[in-house]
Amino acid sequence: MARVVLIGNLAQLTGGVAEFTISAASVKQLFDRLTELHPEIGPHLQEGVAVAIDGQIYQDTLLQPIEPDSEVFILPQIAGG
Amino acid sequence: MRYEAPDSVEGAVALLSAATGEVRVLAGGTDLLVQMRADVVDPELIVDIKKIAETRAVSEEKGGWRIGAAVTGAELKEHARLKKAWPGVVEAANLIGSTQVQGRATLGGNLCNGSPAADSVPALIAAGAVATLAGPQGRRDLPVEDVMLGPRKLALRKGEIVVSFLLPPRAPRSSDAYLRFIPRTEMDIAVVGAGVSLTLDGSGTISAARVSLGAVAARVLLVAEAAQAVIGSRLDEAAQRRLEAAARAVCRPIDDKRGTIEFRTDVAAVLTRRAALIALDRARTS
Amino acid sequence: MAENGTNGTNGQGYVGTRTIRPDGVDKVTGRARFGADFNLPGQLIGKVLRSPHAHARIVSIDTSKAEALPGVKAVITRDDFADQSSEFIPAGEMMMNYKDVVRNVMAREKALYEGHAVAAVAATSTVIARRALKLIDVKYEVLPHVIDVVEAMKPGAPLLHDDLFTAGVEPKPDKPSNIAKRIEINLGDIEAGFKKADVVVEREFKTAPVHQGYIEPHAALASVSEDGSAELWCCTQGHFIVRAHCARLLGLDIAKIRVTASEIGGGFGGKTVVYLEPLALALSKKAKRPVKMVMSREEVFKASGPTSGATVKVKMGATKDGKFVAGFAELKYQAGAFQGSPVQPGVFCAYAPYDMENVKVIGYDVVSNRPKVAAYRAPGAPISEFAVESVVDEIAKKLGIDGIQLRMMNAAREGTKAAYGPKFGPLGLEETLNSIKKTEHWNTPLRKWQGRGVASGFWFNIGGETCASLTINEDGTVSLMAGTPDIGGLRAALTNVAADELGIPYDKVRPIIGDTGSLGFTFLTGGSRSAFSGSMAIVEAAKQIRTELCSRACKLWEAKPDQVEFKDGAVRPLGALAEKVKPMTIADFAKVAGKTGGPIGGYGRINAQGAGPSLGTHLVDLEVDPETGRVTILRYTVAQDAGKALHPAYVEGQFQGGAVQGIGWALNEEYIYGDDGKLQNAGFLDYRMPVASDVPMIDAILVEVANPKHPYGVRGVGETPIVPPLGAIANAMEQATGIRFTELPMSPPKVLKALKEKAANGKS
Amino acid sequence: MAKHHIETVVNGDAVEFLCETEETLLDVLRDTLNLTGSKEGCASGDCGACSVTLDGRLVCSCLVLGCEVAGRRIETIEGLAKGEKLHPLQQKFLEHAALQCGICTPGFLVASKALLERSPDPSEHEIRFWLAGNLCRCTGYDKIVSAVKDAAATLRKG
Repeated sequence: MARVVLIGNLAQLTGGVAEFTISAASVKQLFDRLTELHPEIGPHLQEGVAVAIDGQIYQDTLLQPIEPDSEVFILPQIAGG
Repeated sequence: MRYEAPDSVEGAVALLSAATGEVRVLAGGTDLLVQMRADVVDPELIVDIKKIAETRAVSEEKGGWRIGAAVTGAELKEHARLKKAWPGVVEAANLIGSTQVQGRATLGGNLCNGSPAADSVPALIAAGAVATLAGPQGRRDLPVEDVMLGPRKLALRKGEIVVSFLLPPRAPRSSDAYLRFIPRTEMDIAVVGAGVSLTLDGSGTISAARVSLGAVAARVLLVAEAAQAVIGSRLDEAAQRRLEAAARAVCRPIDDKRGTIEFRTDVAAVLTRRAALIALDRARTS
Repeated sequence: MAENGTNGTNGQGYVGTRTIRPDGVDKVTGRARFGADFNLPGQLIGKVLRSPHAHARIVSIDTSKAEALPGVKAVITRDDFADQSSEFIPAGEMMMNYKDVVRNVMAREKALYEGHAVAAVAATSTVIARRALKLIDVKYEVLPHVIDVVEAMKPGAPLLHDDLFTAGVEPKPDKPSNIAKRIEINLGDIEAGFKKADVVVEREFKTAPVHQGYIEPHAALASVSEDGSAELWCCTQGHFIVRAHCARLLGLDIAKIRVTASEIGGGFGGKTVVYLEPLALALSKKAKRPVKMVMSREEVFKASGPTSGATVKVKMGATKDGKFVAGFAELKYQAGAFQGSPVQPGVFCAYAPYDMENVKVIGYDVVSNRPKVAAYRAPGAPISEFAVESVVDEIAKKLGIDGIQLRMMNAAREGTKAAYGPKFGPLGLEETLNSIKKTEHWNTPLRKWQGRGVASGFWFNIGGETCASLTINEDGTVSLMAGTPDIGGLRAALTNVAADELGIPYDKVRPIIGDTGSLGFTFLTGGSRSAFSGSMAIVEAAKQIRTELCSRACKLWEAKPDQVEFKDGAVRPLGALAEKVKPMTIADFAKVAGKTGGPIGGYGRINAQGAGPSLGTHLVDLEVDPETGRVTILRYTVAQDAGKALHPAYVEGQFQGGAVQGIGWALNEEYIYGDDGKLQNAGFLDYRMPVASDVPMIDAILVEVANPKHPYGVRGVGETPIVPPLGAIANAMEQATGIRFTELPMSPPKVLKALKEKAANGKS
Repeated sequence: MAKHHIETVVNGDAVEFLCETEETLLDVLRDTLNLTGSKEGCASGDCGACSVTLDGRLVCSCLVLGCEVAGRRIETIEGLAKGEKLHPLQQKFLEHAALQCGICTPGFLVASKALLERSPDPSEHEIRFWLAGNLCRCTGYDKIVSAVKDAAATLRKG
């Protein structure tokens, strides 16, 4: 079960819940599970978020594997000038 | 839009007096072309005066210097003897814009653009320069301080142009200086400009002085009180304080994107003092 | 064999050397074609009519007189663009909403800022186009406007959008406001943190909006044919992004639009969005002729860019031995006329340089009657980090610890957990602090009215979707194609990599930037990603080529894979095979490519991950004229972590250029508005960017703490350099004058006023 | 009124063109003569990207009317390299990486050439003030100053 933390405003789409333990083998699975739990967050995950898996940031990578004991943070997209 | 480039003063005057619509004299063009591109002015006729030999000449006259209205700053800078006699005037002319602008900008244009922030004007006024105008009624001389009446307002009559400037003969132990304040080191319009011309007697005491301030009022000012404040002194501390006070007293600036009233007034005093000290130092060694 | 041999092991070692940029000669001879340098036969000139009002309802637009003018071939208004549903997509540093994009390129219900496009014409000459604009009759109902961010947040402030409800607050507001969004991040327990603090410093800061200031105005040349296929040439940081936006706004298939990026004359984030491009396409579609549009400098200032002005509150606590125990900040950023300021990255970056247990940062995204902000170099970060670095300096002075030492004690390092989520990998902040401390600059004495300031800065950097191809030509030379516009030496950096990866001479590789038809989707040049991601794509492409060459050698030599290896630009036989056959160079393969299965090439198509943050520390000496408030920058040193510099000269160039942009931001650059809501300094005369005589040489120290996620260890470098200057200069000002300046720019009138107030208080 | 018919010399070549009174020399160079090496950054003389020399005098071509240049001698960036050979300034700008985006580069090169013709061994101070009318937003000027110094040294060696 990976520990999942929502950063910034995303928690407002899950009724204030910011921390989850979810079993997911990939970012896609994680998004699917979260959307099942809290449909409201679905579109936002689709629009594009960054995911930090064990400290490493990934963007737009649905297939990125997640380890059972991973710590995952979901945060808004990061870009730049 | 018509463009004419007459080769005589008479030709220019004839064109200007005959014109019915909006007309502009073109010297360096560094203001006119910008205003045209920005749709501020849309002249029907442009009279380029650079083909007129008289407006392009620098010559010694009665011990003084006559400078054509269309001589560029870059050309003045390269005139060693003029620079020695009137370093303040030349350095002021050379503060107008960039090197590129120097290659075009002229004393006549800088004056006739009618901006109280024009860099060369305070230096010319401090120098006691006289502008020679030509118009339908012939020629007349006007002290530079009387040419500009206010922002974009000139004493020129219809059909009249500035042909040249006469800088008076230089007494021994005389010199001048011009300083301006800008936020950057180059390229800005003066927030304040100060021109000072001094003459010392044999003992090193200031026997004559002229002080002029730019960008602190609707027109460039000749500040007689400031001159009085230093005549008879060696510009000691007390004289410097009097000079600063006189400079402050005449300031009637505006608050705008380039500076506040308070700032312009403070800096006018500082620059007047600094310019006077430079002029003094030059006069001693001249 | 050698599929995974990389990092120049088989190369000539161009990576890390100062090669001459391949596009250089064209740029020093005037040959290089920038946005405004393209022309087409039969081309029309397009011009934009812009709102003279800061805020006005558009009652009606009558274009009949303009259309009747001989020479006018097309006039467009809001009616020529279909409305867009509300949908967010990533662009520049923020998500953007097509509902807003279509309104920003052409005003619909209201003109929301002076300079907002209201109509556009295409005519046979510039003169006619200008005349036509004057014939367009727009009836406005002028509305009250609001410019300042704090004013815009007040209840009762003029509303820009009556459908804008603050997101991120509970319960959801029932009334619209100018506050588009509230965001908040928390780490640890902020209150508990402050309880542990021996010293607490709290300050409020204000920064002015500043423009990216690229010297090349926006330009676009569009040609739409009768069958709806479109060609577009424009100066942009991302032609694939331009294609996506234009396809959406004009309702065209993406495949129908081919966008070619011209050479780009600076962008700094400001050329990540569309302004003229959709208008030129729409005009061309209507006129059935090519349409060229170029902005004037005034239009650039009034209708493009800038970045946010902001108000920032910072409260930090530290123990007496210098450990930061709590950091709070509240950021209010101007978004301009539509939501989407860089407040999010501002929030994330505020405390990112430091290892802190308790952090709380709140951000507000606020609309006002100004041009919509665009990304600007490390969007949002310079503002929040300026505030934090100023407070860090104040804490250092209170504790009597020097600024470098204090930052060292608190520096984020490998394993530090950032307030915005991730744990950092290897970071170079300590190395930059150390290298600054070792400089002669740090140890030279100062005189009266001189000050020395130090500040550090953080930027994330990104990767993202990237394509690049390498093609072996018939003579063995190599064509390199990248999809990110080259804004400062990218082609040189990528060519260094390609030459090393293939083991061939640098000058045998010819790099070009491909158009949108020649490569797969490639995200824009921004986020300091182009060299980072592009080099990863090149490594991938080269790997494919090496693999292919080895397999063809095996076929030709009837050998097994383990009997060959790729080394120094050739496939070499190993062991016994070496007795029988000679190595084959890339040129040898080129000769027989056709006979052995066809042309040889590699195509890197990646979504680059693993971007490593780049941290930097700046050191500045300055002198203040106590009588005029004028500030002179005397000396400047930059130290920044590049991970690995693919081309050191262009990395230094990023450091130096960013530092000088920061100097302008700190001292003189600002958008100045009148009470009428109109911009008063829309030109280079009064928008005062640093000129050559304003700045000293900028010493650049390259720190290289390898990014383990990149084959060469590269970190993006382009954005971080603009983060530290604001704080460093404010800190130097404090040392020179004893005054803590909290408002940017620190222009002479402000400085002199502060000096006089201090003197007055001193007396009393 | 009818357009002006102008005969002039550009980079050593005699050229003729027609122009309206309000067209600037920059408009003529770029749009009529297709010499697009001179760039328009501001059209107000504040950025220097359109720098050319007029009878050897450095000017902003955006501040000169096309109809003013009859019988004058104009030098633009396109005339800087002689045949195959780059001018030492061009060579040094490349070697020092004195350009990033390159939009300001033609103006800097033309302005620098005018400087070195008057002052073969300029100080850093002199270079910076001479070039103050040329804006560069990418480089922070550092590498440009170094390149100009280096080119001056090369030219002095002859």
